Amino acid sequence: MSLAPAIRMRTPRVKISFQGACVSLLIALLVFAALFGPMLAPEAIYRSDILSSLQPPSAAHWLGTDDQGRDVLWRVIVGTRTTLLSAIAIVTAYSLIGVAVATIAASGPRWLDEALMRVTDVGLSLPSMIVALGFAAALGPSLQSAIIAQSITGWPITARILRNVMHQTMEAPFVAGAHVIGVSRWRLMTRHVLPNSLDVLIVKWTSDIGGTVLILSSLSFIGVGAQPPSTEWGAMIAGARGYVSTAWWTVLAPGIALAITSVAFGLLGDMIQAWRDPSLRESR
Amino acid sequence: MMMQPNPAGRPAPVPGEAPLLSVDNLCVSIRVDDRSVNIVDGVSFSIRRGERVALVGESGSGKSVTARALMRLERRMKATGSIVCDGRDILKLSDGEMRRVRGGTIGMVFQDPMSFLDPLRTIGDQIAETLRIRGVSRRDAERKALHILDELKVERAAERLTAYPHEFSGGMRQRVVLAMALIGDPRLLIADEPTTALDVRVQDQVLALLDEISRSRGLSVLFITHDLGIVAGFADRVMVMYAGSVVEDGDVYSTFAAPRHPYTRGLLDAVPRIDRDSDRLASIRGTPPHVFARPQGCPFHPRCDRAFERCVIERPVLRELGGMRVACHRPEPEAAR
Amino acid sequence: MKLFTLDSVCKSFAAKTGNPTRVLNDVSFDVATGETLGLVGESGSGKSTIAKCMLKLLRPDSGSVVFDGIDVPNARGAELSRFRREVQLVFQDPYGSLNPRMTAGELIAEGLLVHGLEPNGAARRRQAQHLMGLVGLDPDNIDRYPNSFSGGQRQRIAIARALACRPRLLVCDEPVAALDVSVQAQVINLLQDMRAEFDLTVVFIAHDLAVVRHLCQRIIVLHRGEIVEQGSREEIFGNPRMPYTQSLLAAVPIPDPVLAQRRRTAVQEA
Amino acid sequence: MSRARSYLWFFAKRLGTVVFALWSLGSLVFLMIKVIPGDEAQIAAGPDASPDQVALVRQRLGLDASVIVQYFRFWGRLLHGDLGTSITTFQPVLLDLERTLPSTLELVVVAMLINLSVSIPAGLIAAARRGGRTDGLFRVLAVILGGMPAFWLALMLQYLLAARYRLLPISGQNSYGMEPPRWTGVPTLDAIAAGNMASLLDALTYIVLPAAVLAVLYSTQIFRALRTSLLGVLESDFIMAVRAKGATERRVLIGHAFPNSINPVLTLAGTQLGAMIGAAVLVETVFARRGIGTYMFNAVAQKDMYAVLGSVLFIGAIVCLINLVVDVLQIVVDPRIRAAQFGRS
Repeated sequence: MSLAPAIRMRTPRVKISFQGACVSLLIALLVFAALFGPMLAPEAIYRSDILSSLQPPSAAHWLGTDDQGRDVLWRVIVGTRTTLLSAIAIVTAYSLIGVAVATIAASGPRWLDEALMRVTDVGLSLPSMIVALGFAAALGPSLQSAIIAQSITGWPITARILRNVMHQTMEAPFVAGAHVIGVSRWRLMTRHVLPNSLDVLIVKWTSDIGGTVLILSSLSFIGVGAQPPSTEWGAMIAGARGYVSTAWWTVLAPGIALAITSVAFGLLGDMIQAWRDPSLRESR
Repeated sequence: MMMQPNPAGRPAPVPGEAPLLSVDNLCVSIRVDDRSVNIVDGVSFSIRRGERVALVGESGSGKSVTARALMRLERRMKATGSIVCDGRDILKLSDGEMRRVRGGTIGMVFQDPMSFLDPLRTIGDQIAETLRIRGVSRRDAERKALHILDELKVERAAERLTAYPHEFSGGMRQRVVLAMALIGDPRLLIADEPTTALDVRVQDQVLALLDEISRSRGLSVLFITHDLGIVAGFADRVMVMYAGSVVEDGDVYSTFAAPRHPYTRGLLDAVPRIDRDSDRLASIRGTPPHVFARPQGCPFHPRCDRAFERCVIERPVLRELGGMRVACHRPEPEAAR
Repeated sequence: MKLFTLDSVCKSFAAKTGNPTRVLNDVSFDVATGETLGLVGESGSGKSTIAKCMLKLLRPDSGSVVFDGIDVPNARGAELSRFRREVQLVFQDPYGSLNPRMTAGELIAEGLLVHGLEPNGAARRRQAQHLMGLVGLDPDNIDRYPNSFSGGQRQRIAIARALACRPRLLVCDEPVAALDVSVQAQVINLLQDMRAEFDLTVVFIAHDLAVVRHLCQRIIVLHRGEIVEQGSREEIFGNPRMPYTQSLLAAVPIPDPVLAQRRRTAVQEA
Repeated sequence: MSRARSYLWFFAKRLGTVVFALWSLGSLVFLMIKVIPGDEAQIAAGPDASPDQVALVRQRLGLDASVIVQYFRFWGRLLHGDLGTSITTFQPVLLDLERTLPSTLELVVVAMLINLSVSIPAGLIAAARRGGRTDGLFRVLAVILGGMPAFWLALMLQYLLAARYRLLPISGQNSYGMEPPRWTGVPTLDAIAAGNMASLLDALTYIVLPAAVLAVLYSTQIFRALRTSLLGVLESDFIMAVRAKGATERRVLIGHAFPNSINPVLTLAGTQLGAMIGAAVLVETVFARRGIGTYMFNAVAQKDMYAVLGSVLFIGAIVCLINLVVDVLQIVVDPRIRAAQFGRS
């Protein structure tokens, strides 16, 4: 019986190393593209060149050109920065709200916990994409609106999960032990409860980036986010959707970039979870 | 039945009779990373018909894995050696034949009755399932379930059949688990720490029940436990496991009176007793080794006061010694106490 | 001299449905300075709830809990601080009772830190190492995390942590229940040694009557939130008066087949 | 407390949450209206309106009153089912939504059916063959499909299957002349009601691709949840006890593991229903179905704020109600939750 955890903690390591290599490579590529893409990109991708529009993939343009004659591959690479930065900003913003709500709920008086959780319930029961769509539309269609809208609507799940984990941690015997030894409330939260609860937040932060990228591009696609000349991937697809049947590559490339980003961060989240989960960790 | 209980309550051995279960050089291994680790490391023993054998050990000793290997329930582990039960080698059976053995020839009772019951099915359903699997009609299976609950002294058994596990107390649940194991009329009952999760008084009742049933049915029992008190009260024979192998095997009276393996001796001295005062417990130093970090040579040598060079190098095999079997290079003297 | 007094303590827990369940019903007892008191009972007897009330982890519904002049449920400020220093706890679960994110040294010295007993970090560390040696741990392992210790070693850490503030009273809630037999004896012996070394008063909560007999001078038997019987070790184990206590004692298995057989025949004859 | 009363209390609490949610949603929408940049009256009156006209509009819309008065008037209108008037269709928004809702519901229901009928067998098979090739393949597929943006997948499949290989119609809900008489507004249901097989088949060819695209993301979620849940349950002690009775693996999986794993899956499917209505917006747009999604898309494009916000409110309300139903269903299904909520029977 004492054996079961020992076995579980050892087996995943092998799998992770293969999966890990792939995921690290993808993340490295994405980060590299976000950091250096805009610097390295030829200036031509910002200008339209109608003469060379909608060219199929060739040696000069590996993924073809769009309706304005701009290189699709370079535009996708350049778009990485917009997309990743926006997603990170969104997830960080609503994670902070979530942590604040969860911490207040978990450490505050019962009625406050109850009230905050009811509000969170409401947030959970509303379809976040629709609400974000409403907000973004009301703020006026732009990338900033989409970012603000998603930041406002994304926190409830984080808050709920973190609060539940913190409650669980507070039930742990070692927290009672810290009480008995006489630690202050502040030390109890910062040294005992939070460090043992934040793993879930790190995991969620990471894997949420993938999902956020998708919603962000969806909002752009529907017209309330980034607007077409932008290199944001959703906006690129929205701009290219009229040419699907004549120039499929204009839609294909940004979509694949989206899929890769969302898969990579989703898997990274899984990996961090497997790595940080104490029950999966080795006992020696 | 053929055997007569002797005054001490255990069946006299019948010469020449084939044992119900004989296990020979059983190894159970698991793959970890790229190597295979033996959790059970060459265990051999046999159980006669009607005999009640206790398998004692601490955590990581491999006692539960041994028990489950007898039923081929450890799916991610590989078992080698031979397990002959009622004339058939368990390890060579097809999956279909094995299923007939499970719940048929061999019944099994587990430690924590709550976690071993399906929370979504009624008690009656779960007891009858053993028979339903074997094509018995629902009505007959339920009648048999009722009958067996009566045998296990469950009051108002008929109403209980339609209840769910969460509506039962711990002792009642353990009876249900027992009923699940007994309804297929097994020859061998494997009980894996069946009373560890229970309070002492309930434990006492369940043990008495198990005692009575195994006697009246002539059932062989393999009782896995860490509690030497239960061994003394219930078993005819005791096998002590340490780090994957049996280190001592003998009848309870001789073993408890004069254990020959230093580990058994240490265990007996380390247990506080309800029936007498003591100033200080003798303790074994160190801790039982983790499955993945078992010492070379005799696995007990780092904790043993009697160890000498040979123990470090050579792993002792289980050998016959004055009517018992002991795996030790330097066993305790015969009349140690 | 009375160090700890519980007087008519009652405690109920709210149930999802129906009436609240009463877990402690009018429990009163004293703990005398220097004694080792055993609280025994089956699951649901309320023994752990008593421990929580004694340690100010739960507030009793009624009744008083007094430690050396401190009204425990209402203690604040300096009084509470003294209470937290002088009364310590050792838990059952050696896996959950130590914060996995703190090293052995940090855990052991935490009491010294929070009570300001040793403001100097290096000195705290030296004290933690000294305590580790005292409870039979290798002081070189001071920077390792709990999950690299075995169950018995963790329980030693827990004991060292509890002793760091030089408490007067130690509450042990099933401290050996989760340990292997061979390790259990080590921890029991350690508790005995520390009791002598630190001049401790001990409240020992357990379901294992044999361990209680071994360790405790006075025993309180609990059943369904009430005290059934209390008395000295000799009284409880030699001549139990209440039928419940008798049935409890009769059910404890004895690791001796001859005695077990004798007892079984006696029961069958009766 | 008696059992009946605790049931009642439970429903009252749930209903309270729903009412609270609807109130919050309404207030949010009011807030959205207030954050719209620019002068509301100016927008409503049109960019070319004279100051007098704007003032008139302001008065007519009640925008000269205090925000609090406006807030109460807003609720008064909402409670009368007045979500405002669309500036593109010149109809009450509620009427537009009622007209478009059936198509969206059809899409979501069909998508949910596809979702469950793919993900549940896949989850069962993967868990039964844990660590095997099938399991690996399914997991890789789930990861990849789960990362694909729905609108992009819709565009690509539309191009491949409809435009290029002409296996399915490109967009719309029916072929010309195949519309069944409108009764429920759901093409497939109307076709069944009319007893028109040809029309039903026609409607099905139109819905299968959009519904499948909508189902993809959600079925990967259900697959993962079910697989994880099953693997957890299959490790649990009582499964070993069932095996010890001599049960076949099939019996273990279907008879014991599956019922015990279904709870988190149900919860997830419940929350998915809401999310799917949201995501339907994207899919409908691509396939030009006459649902709420297309309606919203057009409203966004036309800056028809009342139509957008009315849709938000409307969808939110429907999702809240669905959540309520799912909660109740869950209580009915699981005796343990029943016991935890309402005590032993």
